[in-house]
Amino acid sequence: MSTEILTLFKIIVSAAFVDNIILARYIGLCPYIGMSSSVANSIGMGMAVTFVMVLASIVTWVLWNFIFVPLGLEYLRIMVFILVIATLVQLVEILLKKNVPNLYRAMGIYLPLITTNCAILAVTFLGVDYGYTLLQVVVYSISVALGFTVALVLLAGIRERLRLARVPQFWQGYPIVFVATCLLAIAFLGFKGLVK
Amino acid sequence: MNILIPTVLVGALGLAFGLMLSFLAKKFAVPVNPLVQEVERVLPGANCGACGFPGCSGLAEKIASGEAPVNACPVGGPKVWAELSRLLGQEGSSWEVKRAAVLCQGGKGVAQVVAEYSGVASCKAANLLPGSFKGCRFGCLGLGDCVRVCPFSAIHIDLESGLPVVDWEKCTGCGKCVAECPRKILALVPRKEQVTVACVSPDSAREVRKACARGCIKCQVCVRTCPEGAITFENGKIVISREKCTLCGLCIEKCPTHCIIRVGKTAALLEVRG
Amino acid sequence: MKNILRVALALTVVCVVAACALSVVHVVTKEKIAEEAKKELKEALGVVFPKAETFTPLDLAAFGTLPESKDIQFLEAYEAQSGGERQGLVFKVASTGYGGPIVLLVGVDTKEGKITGLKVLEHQETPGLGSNVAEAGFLSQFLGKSLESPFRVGEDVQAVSGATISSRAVARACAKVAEIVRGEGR
Amino acid sequence: MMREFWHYFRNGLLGENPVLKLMIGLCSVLAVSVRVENCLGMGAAVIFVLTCSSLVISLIRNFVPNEVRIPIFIVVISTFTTIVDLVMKAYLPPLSKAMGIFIPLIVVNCIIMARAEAFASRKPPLLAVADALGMGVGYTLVITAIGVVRELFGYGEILSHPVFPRAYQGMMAMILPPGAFLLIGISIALLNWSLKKVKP
Repeated sequence: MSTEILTLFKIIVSAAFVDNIILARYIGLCPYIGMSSSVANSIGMGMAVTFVMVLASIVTWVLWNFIFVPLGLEYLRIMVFILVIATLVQLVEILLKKNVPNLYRAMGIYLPLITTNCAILAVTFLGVDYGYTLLQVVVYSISVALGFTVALVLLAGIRERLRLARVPQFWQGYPIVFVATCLLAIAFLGFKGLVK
Repeated sequence: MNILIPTVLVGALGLAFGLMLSFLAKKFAVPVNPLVQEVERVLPGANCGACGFPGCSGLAEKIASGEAPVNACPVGGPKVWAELSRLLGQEGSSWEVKRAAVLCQGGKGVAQVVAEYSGVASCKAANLLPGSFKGCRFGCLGLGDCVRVCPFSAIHIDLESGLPVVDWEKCTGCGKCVAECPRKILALVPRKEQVTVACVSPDSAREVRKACARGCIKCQVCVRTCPEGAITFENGKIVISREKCTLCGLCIEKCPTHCIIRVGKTAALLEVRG
Repeated sequence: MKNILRVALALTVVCVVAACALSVVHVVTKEKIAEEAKKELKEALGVVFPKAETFTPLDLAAFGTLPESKDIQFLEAYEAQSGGERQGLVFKVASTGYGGPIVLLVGVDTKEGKITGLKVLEHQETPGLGSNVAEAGFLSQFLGKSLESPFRVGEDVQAVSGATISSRAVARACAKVAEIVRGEGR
Repeated sequence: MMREFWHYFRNGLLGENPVLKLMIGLCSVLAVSVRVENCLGMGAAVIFVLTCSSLVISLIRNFVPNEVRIPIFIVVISTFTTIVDLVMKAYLPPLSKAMGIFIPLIVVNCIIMARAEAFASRKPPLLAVADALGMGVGYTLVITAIGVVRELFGYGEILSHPVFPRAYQGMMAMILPPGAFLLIGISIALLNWSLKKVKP
């Protein structure tokens, strides 16, 4: 039992910090740059990503292990997984709009952005690649989403501060954001070697 | 066989997902006001956010429901507003066109400077320092946050006075500068000639006198002078009623600190120095 | 209702066509992919055991209880043969380095009791530092080493500068393989 | 028609370069651009997927019901991505290994989905192909330029051929994530600067 918990803990730390999906793996950069202009936005996006990521990895894990691996259809993985994600996103959008309009208003505008968020697809792939159990996949996807949100909120905080700063003309806008990301990535390099 | 199984399987998945999506889309359909879509079509679609709503679709929703005025989109300008008011059946109703005005005259040589400031050249940053570098806690810092935020380059800092000047020809009344100013010195006013108090300080006469030569000292001479009774003193502030004011200019003459000014008189430029 | 069916059918048709196309491509490329994988393995095995001509996979269970720990894992074993005669063994081992497991092949000449070669197949070490353990410069010092050597970084193995942990992982893999082969010999 | 074709092609190349101007498709740019070889492979893969899926989507655009628009587009895109994945595995195994998970991730490369939504689903096939080619080539140019700088300074090599003397110690910063972020920031700043220089 205790080793199981230890494994889960390891998954959390490595997924959220050591192998941070944005800063160490360069996955999910588009929403990272696009949605980090304010802390409030970034939290909304983080919530939406977490929600879809967990759902998607559960569904794809089940499909994968009970249908596609037994039938030897591994090569259909890309198509099926992305189809599941696209459908899921749309379903979530429809259901939220009707049943929980408040939540829809809070994260609805981010949902369409999620279909093409490579982080989600990457997590479903990595989840089955690593051969995790269902519980581990759930924990893994939550921690990746946590790492994503942390990176997003950190950058949003920096960008809010950056507005006070005088930035050289040609560095205004995206260039300075990438420099900030570079410094964040250096900081996250410090986590490397934490999990053995 | 190699081709049949995957084809059937993925086909079945596609069918299931397709049924699910279209069924749920119908079952849980939220009636969308067709007006919203029409409004959105009229709006510029730049999603710039100058209106303060989440994108053009967000604004379209608010305009259609009447929560936002038809002229809420500053970028679209009168053409879009007219189109929208026609759409909403509000034709002929007059919306107020607004412009930004600077309500402070405490520029160089007018307001007291208590310290030399050499920090980050931004009003927001300077305002974080207790008391800042000016004697008046409410006056313009002149570091130009409004200039930088203006999407239409309608504001510049006047070199002589060190205060921002709004060009009413370029200004669209989007209100970004009003939101940006940490001291709330900028305000949106109707685009027409008017008389207004160019000082937002609520301080007492002695404090104001010490800090600035053009501050309102609440002497209420203007209240007594106005032949129309358009000027009142409410909650420690001078209020000039635009309806009653006849723009006679008596108050401007009588004001001992010259803090009442005429706005929008010549070429729509705000005369900051009265 | 009609509309629902129409929508669902549209998606189904696209899915069916897509799946059809994919399975055709899959059938065409399947053999080639398997062949490439086999060729790659053969090449890698050839590098760690140049003398042998054929390699046959062995069951790991044949080696009794393997030293299973969180730092090291035995994945596969092959028998290296030349002229139908057993020359040595090749092990595929995963040894934990700095960024994750370093998967490498270790070739052992069982007749002379020597390491015949090493090859790193996969690793996630820091590029520019730890990644150097996959280079010939580091790996060549293991060549021809006796199985009785201690395989300890700092004693008989020179670590890659700035990558002690990665170097240790490789040395550890060799030490464990040597241990097993010695145990088998007795 | 030909005139329009070139117009849209050039648009993707310069005016609306997907990476530097529109800020989409960044993930693969940063992840793959360690070696020029990988960049060229990735560029070719993206051009293929983008062009083929734009063509198909443009052809079927009138039959696609709105409710399942996105699933259908994404199935089309993923089909071509899987084809690239399988073909690369079969005929270029080392390249496929070097790019790892980023080949499957082409499917969610925002460039492709964005172009499908914004362009291919509204325009006739020829123009859709023009746009796709322009965007694809624009993407490849940027990624290769970044790849050249990273490989040159990171390893002292170009296409795995040594350029600098052997004593050259690679700059680790260029290979690691921070360097990639810094480099793309510098490229955008340079682009801003050059655009200002050309037309003040």
